[in-house]
Amino acid sequence: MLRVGVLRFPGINCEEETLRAAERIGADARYIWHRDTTLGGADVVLIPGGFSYGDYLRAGAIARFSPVMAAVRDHAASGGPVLGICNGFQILCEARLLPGALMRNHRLRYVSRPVRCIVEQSATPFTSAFIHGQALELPIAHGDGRYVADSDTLRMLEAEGRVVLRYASDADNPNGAMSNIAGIMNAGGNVVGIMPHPERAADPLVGSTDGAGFFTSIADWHALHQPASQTP
Amino acid sequence: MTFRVLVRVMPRQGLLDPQGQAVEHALSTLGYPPLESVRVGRAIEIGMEAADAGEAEARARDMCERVLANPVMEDFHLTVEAS
Amino acid sequence: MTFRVLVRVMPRQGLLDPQGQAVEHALSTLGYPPLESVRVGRAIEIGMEAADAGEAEARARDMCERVLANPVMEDFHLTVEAS
Amino acid sequence: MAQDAQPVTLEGEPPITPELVREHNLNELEFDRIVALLGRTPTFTELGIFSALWSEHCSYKHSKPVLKRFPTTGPQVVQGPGENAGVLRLPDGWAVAFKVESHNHPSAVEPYQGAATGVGGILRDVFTMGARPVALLNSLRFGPLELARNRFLMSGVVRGVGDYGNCVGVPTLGGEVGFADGYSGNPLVNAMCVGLLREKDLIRAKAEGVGNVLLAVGARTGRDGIHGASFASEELSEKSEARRPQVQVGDPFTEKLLLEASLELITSGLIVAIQDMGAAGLTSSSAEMAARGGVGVEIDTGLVPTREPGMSAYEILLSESQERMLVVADPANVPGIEAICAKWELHATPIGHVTDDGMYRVKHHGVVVAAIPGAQLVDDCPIYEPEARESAVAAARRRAAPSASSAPPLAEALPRLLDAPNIASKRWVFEQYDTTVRATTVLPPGGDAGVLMVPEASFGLAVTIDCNARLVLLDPYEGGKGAVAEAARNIACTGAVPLGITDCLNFGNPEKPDVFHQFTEACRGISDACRAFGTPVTGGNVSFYNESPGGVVYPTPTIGMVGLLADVSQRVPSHFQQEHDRIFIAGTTRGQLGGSAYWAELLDFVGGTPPAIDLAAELALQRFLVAAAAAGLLRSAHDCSEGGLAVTVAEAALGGPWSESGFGARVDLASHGAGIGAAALLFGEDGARAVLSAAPEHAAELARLAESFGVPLLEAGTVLAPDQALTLILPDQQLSWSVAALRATYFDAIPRRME
Ligand SMILES: Nc1ncnc2c1ncn2[C@@H]1O[C@H](COP(=O)(O)OP(=O)(O)O)[C@@H](O)[C@H]1O
Ligand SMILES: [Mg+2]
Repeated sequence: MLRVGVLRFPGINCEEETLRAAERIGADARYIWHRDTTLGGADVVLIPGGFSYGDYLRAGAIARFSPVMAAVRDHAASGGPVLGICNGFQILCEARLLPGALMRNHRLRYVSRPVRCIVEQSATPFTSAFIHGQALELPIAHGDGRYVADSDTLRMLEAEGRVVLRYASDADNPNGAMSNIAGIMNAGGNVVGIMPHPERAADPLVGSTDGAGFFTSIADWHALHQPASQTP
Repeated sequence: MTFRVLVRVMPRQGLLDPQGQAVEHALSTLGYPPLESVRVGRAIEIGMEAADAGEAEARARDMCERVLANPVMEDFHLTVEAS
Repeated sequence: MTFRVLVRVMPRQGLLDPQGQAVEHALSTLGYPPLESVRVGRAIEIGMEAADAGEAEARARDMCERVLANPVMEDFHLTVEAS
Repeated sequence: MAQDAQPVTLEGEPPITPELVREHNLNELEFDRIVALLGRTPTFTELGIFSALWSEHCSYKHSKPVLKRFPTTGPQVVQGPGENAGVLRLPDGWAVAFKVESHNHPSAVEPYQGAATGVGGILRDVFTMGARPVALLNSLRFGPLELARNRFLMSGVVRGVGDYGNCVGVPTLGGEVGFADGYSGNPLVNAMCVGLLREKDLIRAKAEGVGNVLLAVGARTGRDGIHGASFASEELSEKSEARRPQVQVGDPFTEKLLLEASLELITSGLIVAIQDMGAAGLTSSSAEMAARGGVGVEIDTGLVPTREPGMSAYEILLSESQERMLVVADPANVPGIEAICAKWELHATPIGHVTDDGMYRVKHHGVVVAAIPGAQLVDDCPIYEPEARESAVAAARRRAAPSASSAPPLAEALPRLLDAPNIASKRWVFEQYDTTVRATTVLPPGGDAGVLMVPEASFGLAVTIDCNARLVLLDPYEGGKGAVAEAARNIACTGAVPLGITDCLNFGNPEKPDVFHQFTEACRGISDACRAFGTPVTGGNVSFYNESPGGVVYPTPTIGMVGLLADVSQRVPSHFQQEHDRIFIAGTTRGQLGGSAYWAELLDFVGGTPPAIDLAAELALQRFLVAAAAAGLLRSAHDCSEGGLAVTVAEAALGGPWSESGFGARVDLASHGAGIGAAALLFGEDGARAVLSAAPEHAAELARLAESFGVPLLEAGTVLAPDQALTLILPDQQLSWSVAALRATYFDAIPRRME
């Protein structure tokens, strides 16, 4: 069975709905406590949104030193899928598992609203359910979502197709992110960080199911990569 | 002449400083020896034209009192450098 | 000995600094003469015990590099005072 | 024995003089009563304790007799007034805890922290009942945005409300923002929290069990906001600027940890009671918990973890440092409690115990500094029922009428109303609040009530907070009724049944007869409406003295209401959804412009007799809306309030805050409200009305249903394509507007002024 681990840091606040979204695809989803030193056998790691350590100092700056992050690093290094959503994305950048950084929104205000974005990379464990260029409407809710990186990094991300999600236009860019970047991946394509919240758009009752694909992709990935020992 | 004014705006003594607390806590978990105190505020760097350092300082002080610092909660400190 | 380390963490030159812009704008609306530049960052005051100023500075520098500043977006400056 | 030691005023503490007593906001009568009940002069620490508990904020000394007349019972009531929050029963063993609180004075001094800590306090009130907070709402009032100070206050308050709730992770599902001169210098910040719990997990803040320990949990105690409670109980003046208490700083991160730790402590069964250290801090929390349990307590302030060295008993008792809880538990459970707290990076520190002698006893490092009979401390504050008399000015205002000559052309009136900050979209505000965290938001802000779902259940909750203060100013009784009626209409428009209310009564100085008249009459109106609707009052908050040299606030009794949507998938949004749908007007239009936004915003005239609220018609409309939603007949329903029919139809047509466009609409009002002048027909604010849309095939059934509830229903028009105009047909003319242009006006009105 697909095992999904949802990290819990003090101050994270999207863990329940992230867990629920993972359960909806039939995964055995469990929390992983920040003080744990192993991932408890999780095949896929989700780092949910919220305000780990109050976002004090910088969003994600303190969480990246948690004991569990060593295990996440190992998991990522061996190709294991990791998705950071919002604060999770910020933590992955601070932990240098993804390049660049997320700064204060350009209008200096927290922004909570649906935004239109485009899937630009479907060859990841989290976006394979989408087609390249597919438009999605996803909720965002953050104060520090302005993606920045130096020009070499930006060039590399574009050249290697590592921009996973992009705001649909300048007008849709809610935070002043460079190149309208809403989400990126690492060189291996197994570590992905996105600012929008797909777990909040995975149920028709709450308005949209555009985010569900981020989770069904995990199930597809798992079906392809099931370790031999677990095959029935 | 051009001056660079460095302003430090810090939470008033006695007021809770949750950021400072969080940073202190984080540093101690990272194994740094215990610190006496950590406080976090804002740093503002202002480049300005002024006749002399005294004028630069006086103008910056006025800005701090009116705009840059919140007198209810914050104290400020100024230093002026010729640049 | 007890030292006070003042850390200034500023947004990297070249990066958009909306806070600096907002302050500059607020000051100009209030009628202050135009400024060359305004940048806003974080000020951190650390009180620590150390054998000498050199040790205090070295420790603070290490904290900045590891935790207090993010080199992707920030530069930092340190000053050490005996207190 | 130390128990019998006389409490002492410590070295360095001031002697008790008449000046000192006055500075503690205690009058002669009150001080005499203190001396009588102690049989001696109080110590300095005791004076501080009395000053806090006998402040208006804690003692309700000017409001108690009036509040007693509220209806507070009903089959759905699990917990009425008197606890940290009220609790109502929901299906399947669930219950909802909810409460509203004001943080007006702190927000006037420091808008960001004042608003933030207001949200923090109301969250704690709800999670100390064992409920997980699932929704926040806020009701805000400021002076006109033309003044820079008011813009500063509004942007600070909104950021403060947002940052705190966003960080803790509770979605904001609704609120209101109003503007009027009287709020300049007296902004109102009312925060409401709604929490969900299993009814069996409900815990009350009642100290019990002689020998049980009291533990302080959470943040350390600093010198914040000492005397905040008595500060909140006087008019703002130059003097209070000077003796401004230190601002309380909120730490939402610690709050989040405290929330998780508290819920875990409650479900663990390790604790007897838990209470927030809110206004007047440790003093009021410990004294109230003891009084509820009919026991005594003994605390040693020397044991309380402090942020700074050298704090006195007086300071520790009265500190309003945030994010602290007081817990009562069996001593045997202390290790278990400490373990749960440590998991959440918090400390739990024993600071005292429950005693059998009914005394409220405080020691400081072993020295007795206060010993007061506990029940008297909480209950014996003198109660005042001051004179209530309407002022001649108020009576005259109601009889006045504007000069018609200044009225703008009708076609201009609608866009100008949509541009008025009181009516315009509050998107600029709620865009700064996380409205979707928890992924349970079914109807976000921007419509009538907010609706949320419960993942483990099929029902939903509708939540709203409302008050049209202008109507209360003009006629406190009808205005009080109107606030409840509007809240209930908002709830019913989503398809939910109104269940109960919490109220936040923001008024001026109650010692002034006209203010007290407003207060008693508004409460009478609230009571009558709540009785008629079967929505009991489960709790609330009184905020008096909202006055400054600049003026006094409009009487603003804010009503927070929750409603139950039996099947959340049947929820009804407030905007038109589909071209070709039919548009209906439910209710009767009499065209009463008294107190209307039309007069206030366009003729600059606040006056006239507001429409009387017909409670039977309101109830019939609510029931009809609920039945129509349950039968799946409605595509949209929007309550008719400020700005009347024209604004309501326009808002329904303009679409939600995030949609790319609205819909055109053509509505024929020629046959509606025969004999009424055009302005009165378009902008009159009669109650008990709503604008609905339904698929054409449901029109007949909807009409039959309306008739069965005795609700007049007019099929008045059609939803048109997004690029079509909004057209209103009157008996003698036809008015048309571009929907895109109206959308721009409506959504840009506030950003345009704020930026
Ligand atoms: N301060 C606020 N916070 C959150 N939502 C708000 C706020 N002010 C207004 N809103 C939302 O804007 C919408 C319109 O509010 P309002 O003008 O009061 O409408 P109504 O008169 O129908 O109650 C509602 O959905 C309301 O919840
Ligand atoms: Mg309203």
